[in-house]
Amino acid sequence: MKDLTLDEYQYYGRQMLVPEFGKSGQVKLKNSTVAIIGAGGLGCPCGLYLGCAGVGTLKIVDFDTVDTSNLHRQIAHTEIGANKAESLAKAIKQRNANVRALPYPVPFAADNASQLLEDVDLVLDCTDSPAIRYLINDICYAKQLPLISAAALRSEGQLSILCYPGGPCYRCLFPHMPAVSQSCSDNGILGPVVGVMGVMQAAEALKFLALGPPQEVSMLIFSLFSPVPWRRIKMKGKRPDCINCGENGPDATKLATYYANVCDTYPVL
Amino acid sequence: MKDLTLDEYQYYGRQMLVPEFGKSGQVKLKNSTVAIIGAGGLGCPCGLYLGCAGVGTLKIVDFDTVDTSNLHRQIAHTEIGANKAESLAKAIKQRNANVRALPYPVPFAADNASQLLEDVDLVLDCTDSPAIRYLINDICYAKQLPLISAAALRSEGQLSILCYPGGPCYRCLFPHMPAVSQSCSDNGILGPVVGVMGVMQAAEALKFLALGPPQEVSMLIFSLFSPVPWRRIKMKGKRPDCINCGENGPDATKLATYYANVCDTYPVL
Amino acid sequence: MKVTVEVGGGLEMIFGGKRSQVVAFTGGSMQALLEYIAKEVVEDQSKLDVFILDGNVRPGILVLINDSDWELEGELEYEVQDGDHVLFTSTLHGG
Amino acid sequence: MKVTVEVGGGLEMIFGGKRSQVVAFTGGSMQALLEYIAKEVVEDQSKLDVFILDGNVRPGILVLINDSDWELEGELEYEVQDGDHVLFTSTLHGG
Ligand SMILES: [Zn+2]
Ligand SMILES: [Zn+2]
Repeated sequence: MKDLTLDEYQYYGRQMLVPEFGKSGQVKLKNSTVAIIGAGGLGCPCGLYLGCAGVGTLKIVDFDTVDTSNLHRQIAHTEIGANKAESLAKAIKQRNANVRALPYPVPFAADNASQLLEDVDLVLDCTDSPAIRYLINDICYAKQLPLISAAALRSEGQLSILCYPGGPCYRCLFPHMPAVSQSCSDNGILGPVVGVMGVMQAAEALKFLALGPPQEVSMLIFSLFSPVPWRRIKMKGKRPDCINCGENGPDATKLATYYANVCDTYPVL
Repeated sequence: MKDLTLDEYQYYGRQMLVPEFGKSGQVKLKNSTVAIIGAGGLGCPCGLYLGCAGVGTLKIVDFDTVDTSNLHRQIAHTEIGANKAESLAKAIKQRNANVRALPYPVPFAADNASQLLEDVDLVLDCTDSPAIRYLINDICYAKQLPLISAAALRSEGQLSILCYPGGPCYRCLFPHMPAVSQSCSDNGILGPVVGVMGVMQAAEALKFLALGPPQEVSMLIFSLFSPVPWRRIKMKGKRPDCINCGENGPDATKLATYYANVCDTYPVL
Repeated sequence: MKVTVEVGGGLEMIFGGKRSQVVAFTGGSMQALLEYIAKEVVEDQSKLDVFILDGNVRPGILVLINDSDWELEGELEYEVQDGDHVLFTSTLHGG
Repeated sequence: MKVTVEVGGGLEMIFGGKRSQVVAFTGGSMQALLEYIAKEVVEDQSKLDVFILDGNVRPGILVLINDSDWELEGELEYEVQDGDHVLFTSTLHGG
């Protein structure tokens, strides 16, 4: 592993003072590559905090461009019409020249998913579509890449850690694809709600990279207007009959049916 | 109250779709003035999210300048040596021209505290020092200004809502000033930890401005390395013997002793 | 017995916007609680099918009993206890 | 009985870095639990005074029983129950 430079000691000094994290955590961050799929309401704060915290290489994938209606929550962007992956990468570089922030201004899709995740240590799902969420999950399981998945809508959020050795996949937790999907554009979102989920995703990523996978299968749920805004839910682990990671391995027929229905093509592994 | 412009409808459209918030919440935000004391690890994300969410006027108070060792967590800043209040105000203006972000590059102190909080509807304590935290509290109680106080250190954070009508003050919850104070500079802090507390503070501010004070006295505590990272703690309400807001009103002698010991001067009300 | 019923993920819309309420339940299994909620607690009966389908919770809705997935607790057979907290919410996909 | 003892705010340093552990407690009041923790659970006895002062929890340390401030539960007189979660943490001031 590459050691820290003098500049990096100065930059990250306050983090290395945290006992559980320390210098060893900082060196692990420096030597890690994290993929951020989606540079929107989740990806912006998540990418900024991970870039500033010192993740050595960030791959940022987003094909979309910045619209006025994004600005209230996508706090890394300042320019209407810019590609979101490029805009977020630029914002990270402005703040921390010690890390590499690599923009991929392409759609994350079945035919390039596996290639985009080459040499990656951890994947962060910051997307806004259920079809892509299942695709990211299936690729992560196939490539044995841990996945931190966050989502937000209106005044609520959810976060789970998946696909680490022995852990469940997204399909284990959520076997039923919803009939009707609800996006932030159509159903609304409060800026600080998706923001807090994106920063939590960065916090969990930092913990994962420094200390490894969680001991228990759980999901964090957030609801700003609930009397108890945060809950940590104990979840069932791997589902033996999961069509992706179950006891009999990926069920090619069922997955093919799934992809035929929701994606253009079956993922290339 | 001033209504929204056409530009604002476009900018804030996704927030107004959230049922509990709606157009009435957005209009209340536009007509509110919020003071952010401290533009560091808490103030940066808190200010960015509140500015982008559409709080009409933000007063940002910070005398400090940006140092390399701040950048890992103070994500609004990009320029070493800049004043933090000015840097945060500039970052907000870059993102949302609909709001006023007013920097006050002065120390928040006993002799200017009351004046800095003129015409303010809500105060956010984003500071890094216990003495200033008690000062902010005493002024907020005296001026009947609600206060949202957040704090973070190492891998943990705390947040409480104070000084609203009938609610407790900071001294009710924490009557004992610590003998030894621990700052982020000396004891370390993980970027996403203070980040998540700052965004939560913005989320609570948005809820407070749109829907009013909480029904129950509680404190949110966050601990990244705890098995249950977020807990919402039920707290005792107003303390009848509080030296600030207790049954007999502010105890001038005890407060004077306090200020003589920790501040240069007694606050000017 | 008293049971706290909390809903989220959009389901609050058929509960008159109420996210959390304490209901008086005569006791029984989750199956019985579901029937009680569907009949007595849901306010917009015309949209009951976003919550209940064929006598069970609609696929895609998470059921959490005292901060545990109900699959860990026996699902419909779980015997509801006084003071339980039951939360129904949808999987979110936005970002 | 089994009691989960969680510590934070820097106190974990005298508990050998352990933030959360289940301890076997013979039962009694919070006063008795405090004595037990001070004697049997704290690992760095040389720094016990950052936690316990004059037989009570040091001023400035928050004591939370099952997610409630212990002032709501009777403080030292609270009768500890099997399965209780007790959290000791410090007030934070950083930002
Ligand atoms: Zn699976
Ligand atoms: Zn008070």
